[in-house]
Amino acid sequence: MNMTLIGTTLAALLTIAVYSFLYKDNPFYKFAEHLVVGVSAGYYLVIYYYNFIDPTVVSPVFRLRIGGDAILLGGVDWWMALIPGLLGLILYARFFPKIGWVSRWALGIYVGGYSGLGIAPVMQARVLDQIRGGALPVHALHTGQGWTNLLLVVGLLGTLTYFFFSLKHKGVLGGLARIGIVFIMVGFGASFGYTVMSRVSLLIGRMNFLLHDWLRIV
Amino acid sequence: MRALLPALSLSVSVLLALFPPAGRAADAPLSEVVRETAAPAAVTGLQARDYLDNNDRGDKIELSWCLSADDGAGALSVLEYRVWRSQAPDEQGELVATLEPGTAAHVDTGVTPGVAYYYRVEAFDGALSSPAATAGPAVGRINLFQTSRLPVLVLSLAFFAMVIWFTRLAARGTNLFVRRIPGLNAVEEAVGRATEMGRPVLYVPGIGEIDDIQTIASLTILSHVAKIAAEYETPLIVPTARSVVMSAAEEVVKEAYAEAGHPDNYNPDNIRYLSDAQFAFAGAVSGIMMRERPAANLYLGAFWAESLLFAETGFETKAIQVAGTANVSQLPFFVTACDYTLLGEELYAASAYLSREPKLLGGLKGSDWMKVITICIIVAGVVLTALGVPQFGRWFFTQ
Amino acid sequence: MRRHVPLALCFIAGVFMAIQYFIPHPSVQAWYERLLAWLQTLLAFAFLIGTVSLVRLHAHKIGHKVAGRGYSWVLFVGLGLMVGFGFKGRAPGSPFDFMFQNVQVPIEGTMFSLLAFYIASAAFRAFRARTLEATLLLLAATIVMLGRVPVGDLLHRSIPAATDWILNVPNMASKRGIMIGVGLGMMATALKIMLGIERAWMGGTD
Amino acid sequence: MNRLGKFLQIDRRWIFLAILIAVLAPFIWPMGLPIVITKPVQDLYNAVDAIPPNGEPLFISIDYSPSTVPELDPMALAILRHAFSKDIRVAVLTLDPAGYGLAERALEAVAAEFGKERHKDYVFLGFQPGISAVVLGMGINIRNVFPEDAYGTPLSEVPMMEGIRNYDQIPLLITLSGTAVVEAWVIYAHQPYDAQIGAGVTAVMATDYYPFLDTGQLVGMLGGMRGAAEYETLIDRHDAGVRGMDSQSVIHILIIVLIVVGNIAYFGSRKRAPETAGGDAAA
Repeated sequence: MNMTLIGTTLAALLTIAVYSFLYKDNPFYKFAEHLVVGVSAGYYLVIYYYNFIDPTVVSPVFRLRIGGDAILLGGVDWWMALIPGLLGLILYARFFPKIGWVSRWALGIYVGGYSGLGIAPVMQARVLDQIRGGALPVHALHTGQGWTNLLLVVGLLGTLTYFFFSLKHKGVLGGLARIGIVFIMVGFGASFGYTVMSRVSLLIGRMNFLLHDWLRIV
Repeated sequence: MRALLPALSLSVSVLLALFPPAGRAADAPLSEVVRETAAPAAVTGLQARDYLDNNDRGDKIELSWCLSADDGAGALSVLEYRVWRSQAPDEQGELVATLEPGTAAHVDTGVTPGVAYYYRVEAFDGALSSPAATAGPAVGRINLFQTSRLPVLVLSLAFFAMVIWFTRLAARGTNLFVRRIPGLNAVEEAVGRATEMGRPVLYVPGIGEIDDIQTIASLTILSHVAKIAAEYETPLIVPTARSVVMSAAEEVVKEAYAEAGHPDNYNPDNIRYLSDAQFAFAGAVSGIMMRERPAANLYLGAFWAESLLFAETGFETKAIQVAGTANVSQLPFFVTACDYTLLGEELYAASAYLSREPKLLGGLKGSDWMKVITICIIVAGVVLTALGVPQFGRWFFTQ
Repeated sequence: MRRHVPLALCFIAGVFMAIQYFIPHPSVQAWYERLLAWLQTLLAFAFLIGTVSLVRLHAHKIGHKVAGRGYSWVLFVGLGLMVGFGFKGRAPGSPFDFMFQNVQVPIEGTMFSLLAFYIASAAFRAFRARTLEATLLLLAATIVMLGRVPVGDLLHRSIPAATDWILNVPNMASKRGIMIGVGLGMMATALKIMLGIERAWMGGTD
Repeated sequence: MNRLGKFLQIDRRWIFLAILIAVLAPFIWPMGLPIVITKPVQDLYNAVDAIPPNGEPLFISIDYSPSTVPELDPMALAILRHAFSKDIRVAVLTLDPAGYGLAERALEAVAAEFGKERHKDYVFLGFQPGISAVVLGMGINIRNVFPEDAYGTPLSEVPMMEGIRNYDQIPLLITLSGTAVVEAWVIYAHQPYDAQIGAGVTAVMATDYYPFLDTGQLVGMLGGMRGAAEYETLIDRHDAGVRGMDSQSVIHILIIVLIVVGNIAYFGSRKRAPETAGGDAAA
């Protein structure tokens, strides 16, 4: 038995253990479930450490002292690498009730920074560019494209109206919202179909593994 | 006075960005074109100007020109264009780029900000060069404001002003109108129905963490549901997938029972932590549905793939089901398997409607009126395009 | 110190990161670059908090002899093996990679494929065209499901075309509306966090 | 309860069995149904095809985890094969820690297939945490966020990365993802830096991104296993994507039949016995 075969067999047995949940919840499934939580946590830990924390925090701080060739974050000095490292460590104060509040200092920078970062690009990508894409010429109704554009504009306005909560949905507003919900439901239908395809693909993938990679019948 | 100058130049550049003067290339002074026997025709209309990019460090100058008459057509085929840069008008300078035929623009990167440069562009046919077209001086400037992004700034500020304004109005106690979400009626009917049948109500607040805004919205609605259940003296079962959510749900339900005047009916055993693992949680909740037969199942909060399992088992036990989540990919399953579904933002609207909390109302009303602005801009865009006014499109084309 | 400093830091970091988008000046961009790197480091450390919480949770289960604590041991064995192997080497073919490819990949991949079965059973027993909305949804879903598999092309040539139309017209119009609405919600939340109106991230009440 | 109502109550494990048969049968008797190419896939293919050989590299970000491997792995393999067969250089990175092992495996396998040389024809940059920070950081300078490749070689010593500074020198970046990472690339790379972004996504996400395709915020998109199958057809190298499409056909038909039969039985049983809707459930 070579390592590949052992590996594939292990993977196949674990696959079957997970599928046993279809019959009912059982110890094999629970075993696989807990094993994967542990293994993936360990995997992430190692990947985070060796890909990020070691080269950007640990090494620059320790290596430079022996005059080594540290890789610097955006060309900043080594003490600049210390600051984020210290802030990162502060986050762990939360595990010590007495000084837990200190972790909020780092958390404040983190939460605020990421919030601020998103604002303008989100406005650009999700609002402005969608307005640009949505304001289509609808005057050429003698062409197919003209009608398509009209549908796109009406569908967009209808959807926006449906999610408008400051006025009762009556009259024109109610009509637009009704049109909106029709578009929303057809859109959800498309999502539904695609989601089915997605889940089925995963099943096919696992069956391909069992039959093709493990048993080699196909 | 000093502050005036930058402000003035800012507004001029804003105007220029919004309505660029037409035909800039055409009114540029043409370089002298001398046709030699074997050299290709020179390029015309060479322009050099500061490049406004997305991350302006003043180190780029943008060039544009009209192709040589011998590029593609004409007697002599142009093989390449050569671009020279110098710091004096009469110098040849250094070759900064050779470009393929058909190229009529170039961005020269790596210039020093604030230094004046002169450019020469020649068409080359493999043996001879055309007379050079010249342009300059051009200076790469470090800008304090990126004018192409003005629309983003204007709309963001307008939106934020509305959110803050509505939040303050709500905090001062002004009654801000939010229409009642039909889904809330469905929730109340479902609880009533369970009471009639003498069976419990099941409320699943999703599997999100406590800091997920969907979970927070769900706990607001849970408080409302718990009050009704307490009044009707109907048991309320709340399974959770996060221990922190469980403690929060305990507080909410206990308080609601007290407010409804039935603190003794509160049963802590009905607020349960089942499992953090997605499928184990789904399996355990399905078990509750099969064993305890709740007549009303309410799924409100952050749901992922487990939505399908809940909705199916609930449908099988013939419970009335009301669902609501902002995780759009799960909505199709809820819509087809539940009696009523709160779609996306309706979940937040329902919680703002019930709690009347200023921060929720402010965000909701601000977004609402921003949607009105959005609709107006789209309609204006459609009308203006129909009337043949192209400026509109340019305004939004900020890239 | 406990409330005002973090709120102030949150506000300053947020406002700076928001307005740097409009200011291309190098002095601003240099600080932006620096802060971006800090945020990245903070995120890496924040991620590892999750692992610490996981370990504490299961250590608690074992310590308090909770039923099913045997599975917590399974979890620790998995975690310990990965960290131990990872320390020794991570190249393809190493024990670390072996565990990843033959334990993590198959189990995680299989978990979600269970849903194919559940969708089928729900299709039979729960997906009902009881309302106009649900009927529309199911009709569109049927067309799309046929139009995206080769057999749909064979059944009728108009099915793939109808699928494309659904995706590019009604689907796009409604998804664009939802995209705008959700985007505004994201921005409003970001604003409220920066201004300290929304402070769930601070946790606790002190 | 009438007969139709009882029919609806069959043990769902029978349905599970039907699905199992439907997925297995086409593996044993393949049908080889033809696959038609759709526009978003063709667009992405053309964008990759237009990259000059041995020049600026195509970037592929493997942003998926094992739970979506069957949909996204075939895409990664097909795009890598397309690129290497045209001598297009490739740089691979990942924003998902679990993507590390998946990316490494796919890249090394296809590179070996085409006899490509590390650091000359391809490079694996590894994983960096902090999605938006990494995407934005690459807009300033790739070396800020990826100072070295996954094996510790500084990028300055990687020949193919010479002169590759930020998105200006990246002709196309393709993200393969089952999460909202795709959107992060659109919002933080396309929007501020004008980067050209293509995507391969799970089918669950695909419908949500049509507005991005329409506005050009995404140059092209592969949606789910079907997208992978189309790409495999375009490069004329059939693999797991195409192989899966027969099963996909059979199961889709089965699920549609289940929905139709289920609804007929449901409404049929309700017509005859309208009281059963909620009354006898406790029995």
